[in-house]
Amino acid sequence: MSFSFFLDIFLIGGSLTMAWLCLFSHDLLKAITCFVCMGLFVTLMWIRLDAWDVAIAEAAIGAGLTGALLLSSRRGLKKTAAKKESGEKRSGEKKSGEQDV
Amino acid sequence: MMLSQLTPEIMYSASGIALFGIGLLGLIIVPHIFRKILAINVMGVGIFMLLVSSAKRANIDADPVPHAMVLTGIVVAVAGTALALFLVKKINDLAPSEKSQ
Amino acid sequence: MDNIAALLPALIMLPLAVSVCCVLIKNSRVCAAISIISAAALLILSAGTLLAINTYEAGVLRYAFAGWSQPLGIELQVSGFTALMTALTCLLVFVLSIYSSVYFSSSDKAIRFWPLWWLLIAGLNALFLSSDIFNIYVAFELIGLAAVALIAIENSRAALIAALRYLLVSLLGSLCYLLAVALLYREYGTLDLVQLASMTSDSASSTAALMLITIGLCLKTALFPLHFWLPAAHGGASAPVSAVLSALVVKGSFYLIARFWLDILAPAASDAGLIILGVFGAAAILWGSAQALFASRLKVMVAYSTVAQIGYLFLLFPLMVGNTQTNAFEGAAMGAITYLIVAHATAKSAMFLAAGNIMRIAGHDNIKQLKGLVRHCPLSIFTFGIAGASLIGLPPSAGFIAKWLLLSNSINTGQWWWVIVILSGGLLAAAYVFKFLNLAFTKDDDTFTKADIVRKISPIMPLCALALALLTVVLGFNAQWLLDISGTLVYETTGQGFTVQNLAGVAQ
Amino acid sequence: MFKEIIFKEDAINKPEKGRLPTSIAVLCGVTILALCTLLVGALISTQRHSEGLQQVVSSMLNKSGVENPVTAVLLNFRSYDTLLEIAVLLIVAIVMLPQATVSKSLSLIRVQQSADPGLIMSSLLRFLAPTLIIMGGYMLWTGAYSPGGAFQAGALIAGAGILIFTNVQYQVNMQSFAFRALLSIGLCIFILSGFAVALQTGQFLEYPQKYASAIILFIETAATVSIATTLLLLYLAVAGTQEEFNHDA
Repeated sequence: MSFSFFLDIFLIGGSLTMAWLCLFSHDLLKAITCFVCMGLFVTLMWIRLDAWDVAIAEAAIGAGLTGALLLSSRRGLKKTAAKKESGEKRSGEKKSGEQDV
Repeated sequence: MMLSQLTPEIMYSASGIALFGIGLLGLIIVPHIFRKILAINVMGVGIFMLLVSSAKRANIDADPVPHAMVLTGIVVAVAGTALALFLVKKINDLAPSEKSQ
Repeated sequence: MDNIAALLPALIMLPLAVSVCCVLIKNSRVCAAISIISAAALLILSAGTLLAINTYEAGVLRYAFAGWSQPLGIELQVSGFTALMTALTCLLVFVLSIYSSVYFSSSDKAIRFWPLWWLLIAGLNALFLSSDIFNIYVAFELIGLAAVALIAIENSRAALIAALRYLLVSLLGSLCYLLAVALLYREYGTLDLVQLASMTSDSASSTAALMLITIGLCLKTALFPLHFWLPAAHGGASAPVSAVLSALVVKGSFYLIARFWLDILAPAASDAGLIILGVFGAAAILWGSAQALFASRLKVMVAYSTVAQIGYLFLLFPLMVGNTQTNAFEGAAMGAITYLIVAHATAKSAMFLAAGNIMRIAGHDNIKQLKGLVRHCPLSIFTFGIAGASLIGLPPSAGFIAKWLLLSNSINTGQWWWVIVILSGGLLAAAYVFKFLNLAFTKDDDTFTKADIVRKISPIMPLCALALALLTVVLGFNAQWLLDISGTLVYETTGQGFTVQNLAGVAQ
Repeated sequence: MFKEIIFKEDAINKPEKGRLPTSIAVLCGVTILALCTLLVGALISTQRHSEGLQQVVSSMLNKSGVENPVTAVLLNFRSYDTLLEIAVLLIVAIVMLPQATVSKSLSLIRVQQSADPGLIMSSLLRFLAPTLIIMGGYMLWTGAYSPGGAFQAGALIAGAGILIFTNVQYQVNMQSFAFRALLSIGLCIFILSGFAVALQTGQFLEYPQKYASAIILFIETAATVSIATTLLLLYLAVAGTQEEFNHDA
């Protein structure tokens, strides 16, 4: 049982945990963070497997850019939701208790 | 199974399939669109892991063809993710005031 | 022959180049003009390929991209069947481009439509011609994303949701396929289809790959339990897009399922699997036809009819039982399926165009409120009737020949139970086609008494639809030619004096 | 499975909503676990018949014009895949281009001198963005010899673009001809070079061996520009940051 074996186990365990949290944790922000973390674990695994090109691309595009896209998209959705909500309040059309569908 | 059979190649391949499985499970049982998009990305990463790990053999250089395939796959995945997020944004912009389907 | 082979990349690069032009030009009239000219060029090119294949001894053309042959590079491969599919694609694209140039003439959607349209065509040609499993994955993504984008140009909330759902399904299907590619490459170390076909065994990994390919591609083809996304997507898109989705896009993934089961991974295929695929196909025929009968919107009805017609295609698999170890990608059942694909593609695109015309004229496609429509668009209703006759399988149409071949194959292989399914599917198709026609011919009722809700459309639109419908009739009269081209030998296997010649005689 | 898609942002905090019943979820989990176990079993039990393509690639590497085998595969041996992939990016770019045709401005970039981006942002702009662009250029150049290439370079430059265009000082005009030209130049150059070398060598995309490295670098540069622009457009469109400029005008 060498050091590299434990490193492999750590990386695999870390990436699987992050994948699980990213799909099944309750908070969406936490989920996106976990997704990016999974990308970093996977990058390290690919460096272990001598795939430098792929590792750089995963870090930049797979984890970095996709994470940024998800974060900004989530922010945009919150903004539209807030805008709509405030618009409703102003026009007094908000019907309480039935917007949850 | 013998522990001696547990080469890094098998371990990483198995973790790739595990990532695919976790992603598939999330895609089926979690209803929120963001999680479905994340799940598809996790599944993709699992497949890329399988490709990269099968490219690495003991004693010879890594096979560059799967690496090139993974690079292509990463770019296609980010294109699909961005398209999905853009559609979500437009659906939300067009939504009646209940903000959900 | 080399001259023709050297032109093969043009079938993919020309659409891509046109698409780049359309992105840059951003003037819908100019784009439409360029598109029609290029579609004509593409049609000539594909027809030339088809004729060359037909007269060529070896029957298969190969072209190595960048001068690197397999396994290092990517090769294109054209057989009779794929040449026929490419020619069909280019023919439909020509007619549909003319139709679209009118359909989108007064709409700012055209700026987006044309480049996406040509990227979709490039993807289809790339898919049919490719001989490389990873290249097929990229072609699938090209087709999938372009199709989603084309549905999304409708810009209504319902269409966008349908597009999003289609995108998720399409990505899931591609990922299943990609996992299979990873397994195959891991085991055999090659990506070329022909090389793979010569190496495959029935190992556990190959069987798993075949399962994954089947699930992934059945999602894309919308085989019965996995068809849930199709009605909204095909029913919600604009008319030319629906036409190309139903006529060609689902056929692309079907072609690959057939290719993998019967040719490339045939050693890993089992008879039980073939029969199960057939059972799902039979279920699709009955379920899709029944849903079409109860559909309340015209385009949704046509879309459900596609679900049913896909079911017929899957009857190929049980008819191939016991035949898989030989070169099974040819043969009687394959001939029937080739015919069915061509017949359905022309009839269904004609039907979607007719439905699009009706929607333009009436402003909606709610079946119950279309009484007496025939006075306002006789040509479109006529087109709908001819295309419907082909879907039902009435004599002077290509659909009749396809069903006849399928029936005779079922009887010849001793699987008479499929006959019941085919015939009841035909009856149900008759029911939904006549239900609509009956309504359209119903007199009076004041739905359309006043002309104010009826809009005028350019005569080119119904003429395009009619041209496609007439094509099904022409194909019905030229059965032998088509079967020769697709490289299928019908009369040898039937062995009871039943030939296509006297079948065509019946048709006449 | 896809019938009930929830779009609402905060619905995720109420786990019971829209979720499948626990029994079905557990059933799915068990099925997927079993399938994955079978797959892993298949992987372990299957003999690998071939060494893969590593030998073939390395024996042909000296004819490819580059020294990095992955770049050789992407831009020479399997360049057709890369070409189609750039077409995939173009699809997404076309969808996200703003539709409104109001803006008559032809300039690609608009600078608002009056806007103050703030201290942190301006120092980021001043130091990080040029660094990213230079690193991108280095990635592109070094891709021929060591890990790197058009995709990595494109992602880095897109990162710099995101930094520049998400603040108020600089805005990009997505409706200008120049922007559409930047989006499509990668595919355009790829097809044109493929055709041009075919006149010389007879096969589409087959580079004359003498000029292979130069042609690869040329195609890669064009591809990098398109990839960077597309990724920037994806971010801006999904984030919706530049809508004021590109829609209202």
